[in-house]
Amino acid sequence: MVHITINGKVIKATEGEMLLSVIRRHGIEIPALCHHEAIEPTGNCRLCMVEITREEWDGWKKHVTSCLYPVEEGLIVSTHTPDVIEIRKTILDLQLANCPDSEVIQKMAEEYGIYKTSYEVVPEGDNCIMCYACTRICEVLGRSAISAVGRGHRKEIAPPFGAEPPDCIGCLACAQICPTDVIPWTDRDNTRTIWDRKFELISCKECGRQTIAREFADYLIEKRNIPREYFEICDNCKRSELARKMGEIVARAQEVAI
Amino acid sequence: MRIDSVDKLNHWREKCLKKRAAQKRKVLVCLGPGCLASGSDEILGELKKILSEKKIKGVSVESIKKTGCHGLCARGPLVVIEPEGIFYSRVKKSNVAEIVETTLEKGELVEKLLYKDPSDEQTIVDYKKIPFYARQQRISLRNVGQIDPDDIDDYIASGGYSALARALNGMKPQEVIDEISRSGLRGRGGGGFPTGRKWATCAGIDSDIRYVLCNGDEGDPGAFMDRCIMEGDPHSVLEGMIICAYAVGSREGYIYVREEYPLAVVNLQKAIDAAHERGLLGENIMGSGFTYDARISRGGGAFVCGESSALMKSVAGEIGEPRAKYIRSVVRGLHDKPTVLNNVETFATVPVIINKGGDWFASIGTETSTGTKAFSLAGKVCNTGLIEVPMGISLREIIYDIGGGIPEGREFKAVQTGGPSGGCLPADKLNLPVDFDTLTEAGSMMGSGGMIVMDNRTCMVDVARYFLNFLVSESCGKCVPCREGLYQLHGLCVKICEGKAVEESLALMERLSKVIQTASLCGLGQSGPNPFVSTVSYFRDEYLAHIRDEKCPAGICRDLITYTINDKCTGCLACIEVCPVDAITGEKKIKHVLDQEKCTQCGSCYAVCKFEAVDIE
Amino acid sequence: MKFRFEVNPSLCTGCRTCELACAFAHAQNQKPGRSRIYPLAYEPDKYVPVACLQCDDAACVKSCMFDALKRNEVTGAVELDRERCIKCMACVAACPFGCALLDDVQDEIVKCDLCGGNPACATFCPTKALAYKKI
Amino acid sequence: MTQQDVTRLQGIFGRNPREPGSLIAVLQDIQREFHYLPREALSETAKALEVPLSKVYSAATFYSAFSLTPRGENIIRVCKGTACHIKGADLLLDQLESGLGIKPGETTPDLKYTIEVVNCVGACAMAPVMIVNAKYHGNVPCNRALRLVKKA
Repeated sequence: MVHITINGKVIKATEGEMLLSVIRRHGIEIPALCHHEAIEPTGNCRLCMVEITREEWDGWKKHVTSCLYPVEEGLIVSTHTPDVIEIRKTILDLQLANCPDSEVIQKMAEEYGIYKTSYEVVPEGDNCIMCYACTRICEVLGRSAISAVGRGHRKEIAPPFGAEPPDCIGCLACAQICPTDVIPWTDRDNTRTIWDRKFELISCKECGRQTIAREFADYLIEKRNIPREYFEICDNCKRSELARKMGEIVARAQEVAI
Repeated sequence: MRIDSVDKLNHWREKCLKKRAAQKRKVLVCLGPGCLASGSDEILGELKKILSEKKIKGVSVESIKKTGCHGLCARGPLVVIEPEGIFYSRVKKSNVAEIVETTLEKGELVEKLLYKDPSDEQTIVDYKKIPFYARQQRISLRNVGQIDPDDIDDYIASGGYSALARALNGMKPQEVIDEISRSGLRGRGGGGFPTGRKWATCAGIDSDIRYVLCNGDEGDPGAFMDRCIMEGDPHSVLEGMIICAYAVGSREGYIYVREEYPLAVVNLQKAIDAAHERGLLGENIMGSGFTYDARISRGGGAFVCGESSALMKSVAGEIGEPRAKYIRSVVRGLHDKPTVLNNVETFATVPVIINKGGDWFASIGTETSTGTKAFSLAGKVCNTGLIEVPMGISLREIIYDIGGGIPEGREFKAVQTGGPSGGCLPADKLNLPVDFDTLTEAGSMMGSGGMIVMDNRTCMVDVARYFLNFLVSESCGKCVPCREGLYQLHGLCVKICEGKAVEESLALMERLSKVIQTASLCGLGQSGPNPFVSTVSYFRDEYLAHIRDEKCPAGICRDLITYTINDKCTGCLACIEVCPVDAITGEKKIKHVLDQEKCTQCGSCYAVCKFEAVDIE
Repeated sequence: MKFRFEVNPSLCTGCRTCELACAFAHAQNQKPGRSRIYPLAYEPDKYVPVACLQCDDAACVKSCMFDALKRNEVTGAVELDRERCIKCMACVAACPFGCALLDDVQDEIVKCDLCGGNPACATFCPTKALAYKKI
Repeated sequence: MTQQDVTRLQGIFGRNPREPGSLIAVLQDIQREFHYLPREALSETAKALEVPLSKVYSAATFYSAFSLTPRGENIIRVCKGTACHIKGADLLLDQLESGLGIKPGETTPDLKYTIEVVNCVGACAMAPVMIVNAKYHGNVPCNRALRLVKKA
């Protein structure tokens, strides 16, 4: 257990915890775009920056990304100093130039009083903010089907050679985690399309409703040793099936009683 | 021959020295990057050919020594004849036979190849008396340009590996660290972190594995000191690394060499192999029981890999994206193990400190920046080349006394130090002493040691644009302030160069710079705005001239200038030949005509005109 | 595990109180949430309450690649960590009883969490068809 | 890929430890042998080192030493270090671009020439510097640039 001061209040935290979770747990709102509990923090978006100092630093301060900074005994944290707000404002301003059409960015920027970017809108931009959430979640999944490609300002997230990613299993984790909803995908009939690759969706044997991609199920079956038949029926029909079975038990019990 | 004790090393050195003394004269041919670019490989070939055919007493093919950079690249190709130190400059292939006949056979001088001091036209024979060399003090560069980098015995004969012998026999690891700490040596890669403290931290961490890495990713454009050391004296780097490994308790490490330096890779590999063969690297070094091995890791051409965490990722086979270093790489470095990373020049300095003592080193330079520092002097300065000077020397001494001032009598405008992380200092800063802290205070930084001199034909806005452009493509692209911030800063800078900016842009750029500096993840972004920040603070008028008057005072920014041909034109056709867009027409001996519609203001005509017939407005 | 959730289907009258109780127990923004318990008719007018059985070797836990589903050792419930969930639907597809599902109104995965050790459904079940018992 | 290419590739895999850490070294060897990184070679690398293909591709596009398209017989590298920049490296590029009809990073359709821009080759004292294949040329006046290329 360590003690830190956040905005003047002394707070207890567990060793190894990152500042961001402690700050948020205490109801202080800090924006972040690249943070997600399911993935390791990397500090790409820089929005969660806070100012830190210590008693013995004698007034010296520094700015750190709270998602990556572990709590330390005696740390003094300020989450909304003018400098910190200036950083967040500038970053949101830059992001707004990068993806002016993103509602998520627009909303966040508005909260910091920015309605129009001060900069030139990036030509041919999309709503990708390079947070790497998609590549990181794909790596956690054990596939790494997509990655950051190139370097510098031209960097983009793409599958190898910009072609259908051979390691993709159509799980949609990348599209689901994307904070700006920029990864396109469609489910049509029993076909899912993502990263230009088509995947067969499992159709429920009972009702025909589509569930997850067959390759995703195969991966789970192999990796996590789950019986194949679990995936053949949709959750609705599985519940009905359970109800039917329970009904049979009830009926049998009543028969016995009679 | 395996050297398995200190005695054996001493015996071997005696033997090497005797062999050396058998040659009456040595002919040193510089194969440094500068001389190579002037064709010194052809001189070497010619010399070998002539000496293998001729019989001269006391001189043979064995007398030829190909060396690394000798220093005064501007006068290359250089041939130096020892022991007299006869300095022949701008040697052509056709001069070689004359040098052999006159100097090697008859012992006379080839007057026309000797150095003439531009100030008084005096001829200077011995290079050590040329002001360029006389003002220097060489420690890290002690052997560069003097020894054959491919010959480990030449290094040993010059006292090489004696510091390692001293450390391994009779010094405890802690004593080595203490000696380095006492020397006050600070990292020569740019950061200036105290080397002794870094080693002590690494040694103090409980770990089964520790790494010692050498940063040979000299990415700053305009710097080539490390290249010259790796190519010209690779064993000094190795010796420094082994001493460090002994001090911190490391058994393996890497030398990370940038992609653009293929010769450095070749020479370092030869050095590693030779040191292995001599028993100076690998298992049981010099019979002491200590083991350390170093391998080369080649970079892939990414400036950001000079940053420690990116470099370590690159060594581990990943893309060089830095990580946030709230835990420093000396604690958690390569493969998450404690790692010492020092640059080439730092390691090359270490053996001298061990031999001569930390106090000796600390007596050179200033109190907080001890010792000497190597610089590469380039740009608009007469004596471009490689130098090493005591810390605390003034910029003026470097540029005027050693560098010989600005060519063509032009006016000094600025000196750029520290590469893309540094800044440009104007004329009124010329008297500043060169040390880590003073340069940082002045808004630039020491950096790895690139020093580029600029004259009044250099546009400072263009220089800022150049560095920002460099950084936009070299940013790893991971964090927003660096990737998007520098991109926008560059865009705004381009607008100024095009005369399309408004005055408010400067304030926006300054605000943005501040955020990029504080919010970026690694050093590349944090120092990225420096070239803009320093130029706008020292050369604001030049920025305003671009914005308000839409003029580029230096005549560089293409959108703000026009070229015209005046009456001095003799009709020589040179500009017509060179114009990439065929905007110039005319006939021989008749004044040429420039079509403004077609002209792209590239300035090629201006560059080739020998009659000052092209004007810039 | 100190407690067990027990279902006695023969006592169920299909009154749907459990469903209401669950929805209110998982209220969000003052609106009743999606129920995690589903009284289903196996014959006209004959109901059984279908809810998560908190399986020992739970397929939902195994199917989650992001460790968002974890067993609460005190209550015995398999709980969903919403912060870690990315709605990949693996658990929904894997549960053999269909007891993890997507609430498309709130856009989140829902499953029974035994209300943190005091299941509302059992508390309010008038016929005691549902019970949460100490073992 | 021809059988010969496969053999060359196997040779490269044989020279490097078969582990993810060898990725950059393997790519460098492929670049040196093939003068670019053929697509199939990257797929084979992924399999041989057990690295996801996306990471191989990521590295291949991150480092500027690698090229994904075949390069010309003659590689012309123009240094754009600071010293070269202020001494007119752009003029050399203007000459080369108009003379060869290609931009930096491109290769002539006959696969004879590729122009590359290098950040700094460390021969700043002789700026502007141009490297034609392996040969360094210092202090290159702009009207000599094309001649040096044609001579190669």
